[in-house]
Amino acid sequence: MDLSFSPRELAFQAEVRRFLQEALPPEIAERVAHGKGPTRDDMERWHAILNEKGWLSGNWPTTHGGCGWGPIEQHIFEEESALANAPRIVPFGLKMLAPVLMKFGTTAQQEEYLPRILDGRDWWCQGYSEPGAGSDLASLKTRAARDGDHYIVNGQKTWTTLGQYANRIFCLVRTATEGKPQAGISFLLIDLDTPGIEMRPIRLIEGGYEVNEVFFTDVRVPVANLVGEENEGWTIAKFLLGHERTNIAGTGFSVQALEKVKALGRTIQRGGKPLIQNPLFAARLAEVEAELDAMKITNLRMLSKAAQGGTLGAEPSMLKIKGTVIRQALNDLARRALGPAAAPFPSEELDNLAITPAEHAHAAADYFNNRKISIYGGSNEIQRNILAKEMLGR
Amino acid sequence: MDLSFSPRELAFQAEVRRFLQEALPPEIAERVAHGKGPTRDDMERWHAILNEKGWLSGNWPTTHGGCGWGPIEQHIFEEESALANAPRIVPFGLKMLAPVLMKFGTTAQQEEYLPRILDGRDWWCQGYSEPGAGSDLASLKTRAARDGDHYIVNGQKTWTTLGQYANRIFCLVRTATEGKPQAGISFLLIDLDTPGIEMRPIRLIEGGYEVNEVFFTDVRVPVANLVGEENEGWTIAKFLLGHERTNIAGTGFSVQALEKVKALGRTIQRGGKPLIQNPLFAARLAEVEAELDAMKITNLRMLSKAAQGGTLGAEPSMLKIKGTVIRQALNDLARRALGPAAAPFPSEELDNLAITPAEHAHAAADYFNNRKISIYGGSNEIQRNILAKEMLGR
Amino acid sequence: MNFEQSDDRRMLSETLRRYLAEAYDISHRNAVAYDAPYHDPEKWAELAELGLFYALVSEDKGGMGGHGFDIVTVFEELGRALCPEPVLGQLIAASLMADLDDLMAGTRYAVALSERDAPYDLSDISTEAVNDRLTGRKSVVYGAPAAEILLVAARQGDEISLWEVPASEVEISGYAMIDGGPAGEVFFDDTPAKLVAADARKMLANAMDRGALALCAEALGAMDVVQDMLVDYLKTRKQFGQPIGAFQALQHRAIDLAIEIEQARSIVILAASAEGTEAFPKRAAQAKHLVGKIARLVAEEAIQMHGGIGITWEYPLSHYAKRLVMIDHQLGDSDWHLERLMAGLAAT
Amino acid sequence: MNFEQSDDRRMLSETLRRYLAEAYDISHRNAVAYDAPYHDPEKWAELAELGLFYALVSEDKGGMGGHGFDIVTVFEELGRALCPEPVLGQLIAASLMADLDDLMAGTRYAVALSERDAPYDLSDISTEAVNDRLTGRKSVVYGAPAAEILLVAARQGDEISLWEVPASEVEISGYAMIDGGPAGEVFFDDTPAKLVAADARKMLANAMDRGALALCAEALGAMDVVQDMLVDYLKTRKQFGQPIGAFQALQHRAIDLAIEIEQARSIVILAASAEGTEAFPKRAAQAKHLVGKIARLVAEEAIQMHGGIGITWEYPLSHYAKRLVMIDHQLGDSDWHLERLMAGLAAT
Repeated sequence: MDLSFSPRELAFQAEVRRFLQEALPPEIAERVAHGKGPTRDDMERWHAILNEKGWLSGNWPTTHGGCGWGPIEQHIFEEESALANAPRIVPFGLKMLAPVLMKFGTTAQQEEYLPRILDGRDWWCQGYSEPGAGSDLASLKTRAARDGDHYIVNGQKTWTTLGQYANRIFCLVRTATEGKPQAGISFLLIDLDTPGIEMRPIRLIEGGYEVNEVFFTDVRVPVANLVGEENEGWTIAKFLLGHERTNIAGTGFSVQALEKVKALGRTIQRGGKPLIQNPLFAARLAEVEAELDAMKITNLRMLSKAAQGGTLGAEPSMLKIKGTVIRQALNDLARRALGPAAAPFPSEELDNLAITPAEHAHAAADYFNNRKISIYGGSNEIQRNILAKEMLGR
Repeated sequence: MDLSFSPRELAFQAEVRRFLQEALPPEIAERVAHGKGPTRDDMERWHAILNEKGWLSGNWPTTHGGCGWGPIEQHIFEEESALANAPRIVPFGLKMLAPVLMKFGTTAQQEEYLPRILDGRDWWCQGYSEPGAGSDLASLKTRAARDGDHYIVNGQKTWTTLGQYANRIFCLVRTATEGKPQAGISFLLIDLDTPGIEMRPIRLIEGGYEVNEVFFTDVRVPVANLVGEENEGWTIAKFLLGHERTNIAGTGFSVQALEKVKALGRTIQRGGKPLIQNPLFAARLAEVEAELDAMKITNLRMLSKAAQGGTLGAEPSMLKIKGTVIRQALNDLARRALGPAAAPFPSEELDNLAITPAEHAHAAADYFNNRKISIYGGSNEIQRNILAKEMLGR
Repeated sequence: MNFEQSDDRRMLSETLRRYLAEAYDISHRNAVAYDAPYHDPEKWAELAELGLFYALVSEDKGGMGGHGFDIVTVFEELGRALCPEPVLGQLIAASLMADLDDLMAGTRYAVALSERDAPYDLSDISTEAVNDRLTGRKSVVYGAPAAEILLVAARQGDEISLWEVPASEVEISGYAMIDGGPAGEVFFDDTPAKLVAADARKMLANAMDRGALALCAEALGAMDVVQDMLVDYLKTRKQFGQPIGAFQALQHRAIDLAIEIEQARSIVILAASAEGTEAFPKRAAQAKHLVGKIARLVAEEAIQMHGGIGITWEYPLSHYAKRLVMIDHQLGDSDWHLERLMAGLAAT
Repeated sequence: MNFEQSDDRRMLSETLRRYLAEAYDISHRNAVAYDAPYHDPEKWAELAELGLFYALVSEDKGGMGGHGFDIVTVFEELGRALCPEPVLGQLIAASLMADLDDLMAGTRYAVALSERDAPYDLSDISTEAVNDRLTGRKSVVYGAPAAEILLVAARQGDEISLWEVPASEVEISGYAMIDGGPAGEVFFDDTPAKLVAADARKMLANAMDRGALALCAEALGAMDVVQDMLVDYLKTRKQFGQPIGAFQALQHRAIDLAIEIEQARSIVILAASAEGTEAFPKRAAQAKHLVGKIARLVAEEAIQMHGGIGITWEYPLSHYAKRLVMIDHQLGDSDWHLERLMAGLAAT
């Protein structure tokens, strides 16, 4: 038993910290810390900085020009990035499509798309969910009908994150209707400039925009844009759903949120004393801190297993559930700590009024927006179903 | 809107209180308060005292010689009885079999059994559950095969409360195996002296005895002991399950438990101060008190509706769930308040050591024993299923 | 014992429900709730004409209600409709002043209590009154940008006093709340004011408890709507070939919510019945504590069971959920009221 | 980073598991756990021969372990087997004394700390030491009726001091705990005692934290068994024509329990790794707090999902459930340790 990082890992951690301190523009970090960013420009700048450093492809194997980091290095990079308030890397190209292309794509597809992902020429988004196919993804209806060298795509996708900035989308589409619903699904790459595509933003609960609906009307997609075999897209979808392993618990975000709540507790005065001395507040804070400290170990246990090449079973789903519950509890605590000061709708003018410390002006908005984290990427209910299947064999 | 009792109800409440003060033997009340009773003798004495007063049959209609109390009077009687630490009336004869006989029994059955219930000659117990038929009562297997004027009963019942003191049992038995499982069930009265019956006590978690297994081997039961029609027993079972309406929330028990926890909080010293000044203890206590005060109103709302002849839908199941959760929370609080003093296994010798105030020597035992209240009489999961069916139509 | 509403209150309730449903359909509601003045002055006038404010005032002051159950009747309907009108300020003001004719006619009041370091507890305020002039800052004053008259709590010597100031004579920075409706920062700088009461502590405590009761009732109305939305969604939304209400895990969670909502209803009834009696402070604290917790749970669980659609601006649930959560930030949150109850226990 | 057990500990764990499973099958366990002396002296001797107590002592004191992970290894197995032997007293004593040869050989120690009005906090004890004699009463001393030697915390002037007394020279009223195993009241009346340490406060605090870690590990072992029982029951018990594990509401609750048990495992690992460092008090408090809550939840939920059978004496679950709940009553409950954490936060 040894919970500490190896000397090599510690050196890497120090290197990451140094890099973040030097390379992360402070104004970007501040926007992220204050819940006002990252903006589109922030994301693109950070993408370029990381690419220049060669760290954009941390999770890519060296055979494809990546850094070939193992799970622990990836975890260190992600946690340190979160703690430094770096923008989260937009995952759709780098962490989702790229591994798919490496495993299922043709050499031509790899050569065409992988460099464009790295240098930022392509901003990919994801076309998975549909209005009638959320948790039940296999029931998707967007149709791709073969017409010579093209597919004709008709249908609707939704919850397409950051689609408003993207120029390409990878989609699950239905290429056959016989057999089990999973059987007729294919994985297709689509240029968003193709005629017949309309992207409509969806406004979210707190007032912001980050997801979209995408409508396809007779959209012609070259057959060459099919990844893998026709009707074998479900295999890719499952590969992807099970692929992300290192940032599921979101410990970096939670650690950062915890520190913010602690700082809030020391700043806010109630009855002439810092709020952190209030027993009910302190109790809730201490409880969630213990939960988080425990989950960090659960996370490391999983990473250690993955680093040793062990197969992961239940762990990612468990971490998804506990990780989201903890982050949401921290968002809840921050919002409540502020009292009435959390009530104003965030706006530019509000900043001048300094109703809260600047970094907490979005506390309520963050709380409401982060209700999403227990819903997307397989809701916590779906995770429980997965776990039940594994534990109870059904 | 008026939450107070009417003058008539208040007068009744005063009368009940006076009666309890005068008629309830203090040594019985003490045993009940201290978790050491009621003993068999206590139950029989109290039964006789109530019968003499004419209040044993509070829920019986006047046409059958009962008091004909409405739901509110019954509630008042039950709540005051609980607060006075009176033994709970053993319900199997008075509150379960009697209403069944009044509705489904023949005149002969009514005339034979009802008086014997009142004067205590018969102590009835219940034969419903079986090892393979708990929540799924309809899957019961105990077989009653017709043989001339008799049924031959074979099978096993379980969770028969206080069966060790009973001389008779009413049972659900299977008289036919065709059709839906509910279709072949009959309601049978069985004399426990009949050859072929064995009653085996089940020891419970905290060490006490209150439930039993009953084994039937070729037990001959006169056909005259059938209540209602053959194969129509499910109707009776449903009638009974839905019959008890006034004491479902158990508010009397909870109010009494709350007062005990408060007293404990004032008695126990921690760091030189009464425990009730400890923020975490006080918070938990105030929370459960608010829950209880709310549930009392929910309970009164239901009673008021029942008293006005309204049909009850979801309310009893809701009260069953919330009522048990609250009582268990209070048991939990009492146990925790005592700290290590809750640890000893209760015994006579222990009493002399005065490790806790006498009325709390059974706090942990009560906590463990009362895990039953969310299980028996239709577990809280079954109650949720019932409610879901009503709310969601499925 | 009788849990039926009186005929008068049932009529008021029905009138309000009909009017509000039409006047504040969700798109109009959102249009006015997030743009200055963050409510609809025309509809406010119509509400005044309907006699809404008379229902908040007792007969001896010329009104037609003012009891706990009147408050509940009005605010339950406001909650159902997610009405952004600053009626809360009106109710609190009505509990503080002698002459309520203007108020009942529709003159808008806001009551400036909370400060940045004293959000819920008047003992901690620092706004000061000296020589009939106020200095200090009130923060997140509900209704402030819509108000014509402000009532202001200020420290004067050892007392907490109450003052009246025309809104036009004060600097007010207004904004929308995240759940819609008006609030604002109010700045006093040697501002002349008229004394309402030199020792207003008790009066304010009672007015705030009445306000807390109103907020509980508002939450109750909103929760009933959310409950209906949820049941409807569980019955109609299909996944894996079945309505999601067929899944037992969701069934049981929906049932647990329904039970909690009944608990909320009961504690509101209990608090309303205690209004005007010695038991009211405890009952109001119990209600605000319990409803605060339950409303948050209902909001979170309803969103979770809806999935993505539940956090879109377009689907009304999101706005109800925001209101349900943010009600806990007004007039003392669930923990603050729990502390009142704890202090009560410790004193026994 | 490495979460594998060392070979030595794995061997110890396997040896213990094998031995305990055979030695303490549930009926033997219950037979000895509830009848004086509430444990099995013969088996105790066998455990001593197996070298159990050497595992609790560091090498510099002649043992073969004594580190956090050794404690966890031993107590996890004791928890799995629901072993009623008073090993906890042995561990605490081992953290307090210089010469541990007798202890390692199997001489039984009990450590008398708690009193009726000072169940968890040594600052509140009233047992007094004057002129090398003790007067006072220790309450619910774990292992007392089985002990040969008592270590006793007593007030001497301003200090909390530690004393050694042969059990034969003290009045001890022994009894079973409700979850089995020995405990007792210990009465001192001008009883001669041998000083172990005049200022023992720090040493005692550390020994109690090591004890708390042991209890957490014991709970973890018991929870793993309960988890297996529950999964097995969900797979095999049929109602409504299906295994009850087919019902989604139960599935999700079972999953939530499994997640909590992983949390418990993680916080135990964290605390064990901190043993011997400055971070240990906080980690021990976190572990005892979190495990206290989780163990109770596991006990309650496992019983509820089992239904009636779960609260019968005959079915082993009931005894595991009792142990899981009552562990919270030893060496500080979940709230007491939460208060330690709160104090730590307030001091930052």
